[in-house]
Amino acid sequence: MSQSYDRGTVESFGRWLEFKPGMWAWILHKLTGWILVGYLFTHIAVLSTATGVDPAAAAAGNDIYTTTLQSLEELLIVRFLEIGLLTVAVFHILNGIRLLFVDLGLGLDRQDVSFYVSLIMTALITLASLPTFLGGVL
Amino acid sequence: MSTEIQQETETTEEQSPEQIREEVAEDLSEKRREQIQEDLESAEKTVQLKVFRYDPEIEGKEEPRFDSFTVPFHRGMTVLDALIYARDRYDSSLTFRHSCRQAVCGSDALFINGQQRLGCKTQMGDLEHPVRIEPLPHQDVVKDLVVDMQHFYDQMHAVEPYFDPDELPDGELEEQHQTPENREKVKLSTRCIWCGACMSSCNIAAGDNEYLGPAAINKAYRFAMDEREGSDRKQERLRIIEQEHGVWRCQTQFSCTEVCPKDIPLTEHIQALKRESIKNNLKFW
Amino acid sequence: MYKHDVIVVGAGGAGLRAAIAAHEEGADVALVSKLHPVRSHTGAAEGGINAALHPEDSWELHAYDTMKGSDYLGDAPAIDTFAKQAPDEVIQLEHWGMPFSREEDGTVSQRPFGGLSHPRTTYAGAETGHHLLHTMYEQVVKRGIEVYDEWYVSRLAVTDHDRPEDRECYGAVGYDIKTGEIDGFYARDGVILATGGNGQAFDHTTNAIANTGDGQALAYRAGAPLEDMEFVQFHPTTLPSTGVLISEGVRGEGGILYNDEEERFMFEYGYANNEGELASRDVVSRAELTEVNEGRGIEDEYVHLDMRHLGEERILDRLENILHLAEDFEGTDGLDEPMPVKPGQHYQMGGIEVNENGQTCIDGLYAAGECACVSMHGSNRLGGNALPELLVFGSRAGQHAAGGDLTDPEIPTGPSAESEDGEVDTPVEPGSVGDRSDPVVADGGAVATPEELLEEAIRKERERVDTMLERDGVNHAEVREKVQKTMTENVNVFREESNIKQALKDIREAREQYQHVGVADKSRTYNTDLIHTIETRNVIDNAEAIALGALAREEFRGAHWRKEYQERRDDEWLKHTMLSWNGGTPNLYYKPVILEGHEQTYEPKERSY
Amino acid sequence: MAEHYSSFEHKGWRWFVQRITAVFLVGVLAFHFITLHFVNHAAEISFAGTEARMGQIGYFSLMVTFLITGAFHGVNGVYNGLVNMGLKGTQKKIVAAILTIATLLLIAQGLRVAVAMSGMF
Ligand SMILES: Cc1cc2nc3c(=O)[nH]c(=O)nc-3n(C[C@H](O)[C@H](O)[C@H](O)COP(=O)(O)OP(=O)(O)OC[C@H]3O[C@@H](n4cnc5c(N)ncnc54)[C@H](O)[C@@H]3O)c2cc1C
Ligand code: HEM
Ligand code: SF4
Ligand code: F3S
Ligand code: FES
Repeated sequence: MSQSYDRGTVESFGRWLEFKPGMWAWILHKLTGWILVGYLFTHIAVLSTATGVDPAAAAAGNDIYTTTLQSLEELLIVRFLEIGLLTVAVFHILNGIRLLFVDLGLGLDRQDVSFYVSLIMTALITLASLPTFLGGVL
Repeated sequence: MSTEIQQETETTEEQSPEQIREEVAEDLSEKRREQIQEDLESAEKTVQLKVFRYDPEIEGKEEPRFDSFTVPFHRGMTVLDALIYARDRYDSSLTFRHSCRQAVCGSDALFINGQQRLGCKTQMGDLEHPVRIEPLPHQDVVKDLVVDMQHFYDQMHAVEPYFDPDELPDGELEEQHQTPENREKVKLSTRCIWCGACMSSCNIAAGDNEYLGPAAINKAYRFAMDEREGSDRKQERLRIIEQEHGVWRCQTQFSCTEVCPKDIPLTEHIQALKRESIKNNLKFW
Repeated sequence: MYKHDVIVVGAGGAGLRAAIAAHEEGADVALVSKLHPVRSHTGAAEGGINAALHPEDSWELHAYDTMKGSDYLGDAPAIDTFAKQAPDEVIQLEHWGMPFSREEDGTVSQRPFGGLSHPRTTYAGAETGHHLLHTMYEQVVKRGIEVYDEWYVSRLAVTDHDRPEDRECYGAVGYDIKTGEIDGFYARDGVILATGGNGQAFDHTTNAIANTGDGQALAYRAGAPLEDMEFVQFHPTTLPSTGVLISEGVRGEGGILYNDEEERFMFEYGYANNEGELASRDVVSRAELTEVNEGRGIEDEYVHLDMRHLGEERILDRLENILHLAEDFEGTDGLDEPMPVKPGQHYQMGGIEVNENGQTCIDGLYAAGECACVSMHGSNRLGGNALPELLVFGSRAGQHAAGGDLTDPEIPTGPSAESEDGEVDTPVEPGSVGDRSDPVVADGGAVATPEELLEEAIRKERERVDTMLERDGVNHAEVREKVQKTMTENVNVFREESNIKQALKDIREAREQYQHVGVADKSRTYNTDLIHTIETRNVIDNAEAIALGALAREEFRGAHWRKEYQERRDDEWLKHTMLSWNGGTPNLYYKPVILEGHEQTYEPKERSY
Repeated sequence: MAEHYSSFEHKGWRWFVQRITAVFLVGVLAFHFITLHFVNHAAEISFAGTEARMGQIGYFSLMVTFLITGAFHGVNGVYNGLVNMGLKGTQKKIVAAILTIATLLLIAQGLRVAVAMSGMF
């Protein structure tokens, strides 16, 4: 008799519009965090080429480490990925700072504003760094 | 007791009770239709409700659906008023909890236009129309707008939500002292009316069924921060909220704080408890 | 069938207190409530709890104020017991963690309240009832007391001896709202009714929608008399559109009432030259309506309550929730403008006749809280006296039911306490329509054991619910509205014979319609349609009792004002109006007021403020 | 009641260390980005340049700490995230084990790389 209907969580996760700033901040922080971890692993993998460097080649400037890095840097796509990484890192840092303040119990009633500020600053920093990042390939 | 006029219900021909009942009912429902018509015409404005319906026992309602009701609007009308109108005039099987009409009983937390709110505390005039009314998300729906609150109650009970001081004054007529500052500190947390809105809005609670949830943690805060209880009890309280599904689960999403109809700064209280337990643990490290 | 020693019906302040007391007495207690305990209307109380705590104050003074407030219709033994025990109860609450407002030195604050000679109202902000309710529910959780929430009690299992005094109560029948299951609660030692007020008999009320007077109706139909039902308190400061209450605390803190001409009318027109806004509720309510009737009301409906001069800090500190209420339910900012207020039904002074130990005349049946009438409020309740009543008499009822040791009661109960037969000319016959052998009382003296009696009651209830669910008919809302309208129009603050008679006629009509009521919702799951239908019957019984009492009492006393009789008539009316169901043909009689207390005898004096 | 939750492990420390590492990372990560993208453009990185920087003991130890805190912070974050999403029981244990091993491997490899870069040993 006492049956009940479970609307589940999927439905509400589908309702993005109903999400609030705090929830978006959480999702974005998670996402950026995961990307950063992913990058950390890749990064070390790429840098691992350094272990195979022999001193002679290094002196000539054509060791595997240098060539790998430089050939990667020549690819436009890598430059864009780097910009992406910067964006991700900047947002994670800024929102991370916001979260640290939240943890200290500071400015809780402005948490939505500080989230928007993190977003805007991320955008600005990304834009500002475009020339540096794209320098040499375009 | 004497009676002035003996009023006998005189019926010329014998009618069966069923016949009488049908006639009376017919009569009244005719009046009711007219009344609705009149209400709608005389109102300056009408509003549309789209209400979630579900009843496992009734044919056609076992599959959830939305019903629409047109309700005459008047200034100051709350969502609860509108629902009551819809129920009393259109469909008496429309089911929702309500009692106090003044935001103290916590019965009517609903999902109104995509946000958890108390029906009685939400002005129809402040909402976009049509107004969509659903039961609280993340809780099983029993019928229409009624959800199963048991799990919420269990979580509340799990934090040992009762005052339990280390010691009491000896004198029979002697009260415990509490500074006004300390009272101020716990004041907001004591306002909770157990409506469940916060729990329903929290993503973490949705994902982890055992998460204590903002209301229960706030309850723990209410006691842990009350200086009258004493430090031994506080230790125990911190242990409770520090458990696996306790405060650390909170990801400071703030949804709870945003929806709480009693304006309790839930996230702030949860964070304060996190710091409190860290401080407490550092002492032993 | 669920078996316990003590069954407490209703989990508001009175029910919770009774359950705790019975539990402490060692009984196995269960709370059965149609709402989850924290949803009870006790949570709406704002102002405070009176108790003589200060050394300069004394219980005798509190008792004296209460008696004066009651307009000498309270029974002295009840009032004395109350005033003596209230301080213990308040301290007890404090020990249970109640977050009372505090003084700088950390002690519990007390503020002045209407009708009190000393500031003795303890409070917790403007949400005293909320805190009281939650604090006590928490103690219930602590003790692990069984709670059957969302169980609606619709019938008592009472034997059907001729004289109510010979009857015994063995339990109650409940309807599990969530599943539709009907089952019995067997009470080895007693059933305590603590079902709260009956404000739903009126359409402008501060009461919750669930306050339908179920307990009063259940006890009444089972044979326990109703006492002083005509005394209904109308609160002078409710918001005009919803009936939401603006606490007396506002006036206690210094809030002022103004009419349309911005006159402080309480003084200006001499309604209460000494106390002004702090005069007793009935006085202020009538003053407001008189202002409105004489054309000095605002929009011909209400007056203004102004607290702006108290200053933002004080308001935020002590009356913060008033700001929210005025904003959310009336759209008024109390810091910025005066709040519109008008009188609304607020409290039922009368109720199920009980003695100081909460016993009705039926053995094993108790009542406490607003549904009961020990008669401590008499014809008018003082603000802040109901919450301590819940505590004192709730605890006494619980204790007594669980076999605790209490002094013998001095207040007699049951129709045999009659001093005088009542005479009243009713335009129509009151009481049940058709079915005279009311189903509340089990039939057949032949019923062997208490359990069989309860079984029989369960069977009957199942039958009744089945028929209601099966048939189609009149919708309860129609009937309820009719009753509420006529009560608000005719048995309000100002009462007149012809109006009361009109109300009785309308109520009769409602009863007849109720005979044809049907439940449209056929589901067994959370069927509120059914519950409201059952409640409507109780609303009718309550309304009728109020109207009958109002018609019978030919004087002006306390909250009961009669156009034809503008005076308190002590020589004739120092007596309680009693109404017993009498198998469906209500019997009106009177019972003398007891003015002789434990330590002092009260002399009726003029009640002026 | 409360016993209904069996686990009373002090979970606070992981939360706490996550914050502490975060505070540290704010500075270092920003520094890292600035040195390797703005001061020294990424495209111009060469082994020689790297070696020059890593040869300094201060920079070297900063980078090693960066690696360890970053790895801890990242993986701990991922683990917390998974647990919050409802990971429990054996699955949780397996994931914890895999993540720990991965982190240890990452740190080990990172150290090897760092040593190679520094040319100090
Ligand atoms: C707005 C407002 C403000 C007030 N302010 C003050 C104040 O400041 N000071 C003061 O002293 N007094 C105040 N009062 C009065 C006081 O609050 C009430 O008289 C008191 O709370 C009633 O408590 P109770 O326990 O009798 O009933 P309630 O709290 O109403 O509880 C009734 C209980 O019975 C249950 N119940 C009812 N019917 C059934 C049934 N058929 N089956 C099962 N369960 C049932 C309900 O679920 C509920 O749990 C105020 C009242 C109101 C309305
Ligand atoms: C630079 C400064 C950084 C700051 C201030 C910072 C801050 C934070 C904070 C406060 C959290 C906790 C969020 C929470 O539990 O609510 C977090 C989570 C996380 N961080 Fe960082 N972080 C930084 C750098 C990094 C780096 C370099 C990485 C990757 C290696 C990283 C990966 C993560 C991950 C994966 C999470 C978990 C996300 C989740 O909840 O699933 N962070 N960060
Ligand atoms: S904390 Fe707020 S939202 Fe949550 S249950 Fe309590 S009152 Fe409702
Ligand atoms: S929404 Fe949930 S995550 Fe924390 S801040 Fe509130 S409990
Ligand atoms: S009806 Fe009580 S909170 Fe809305």
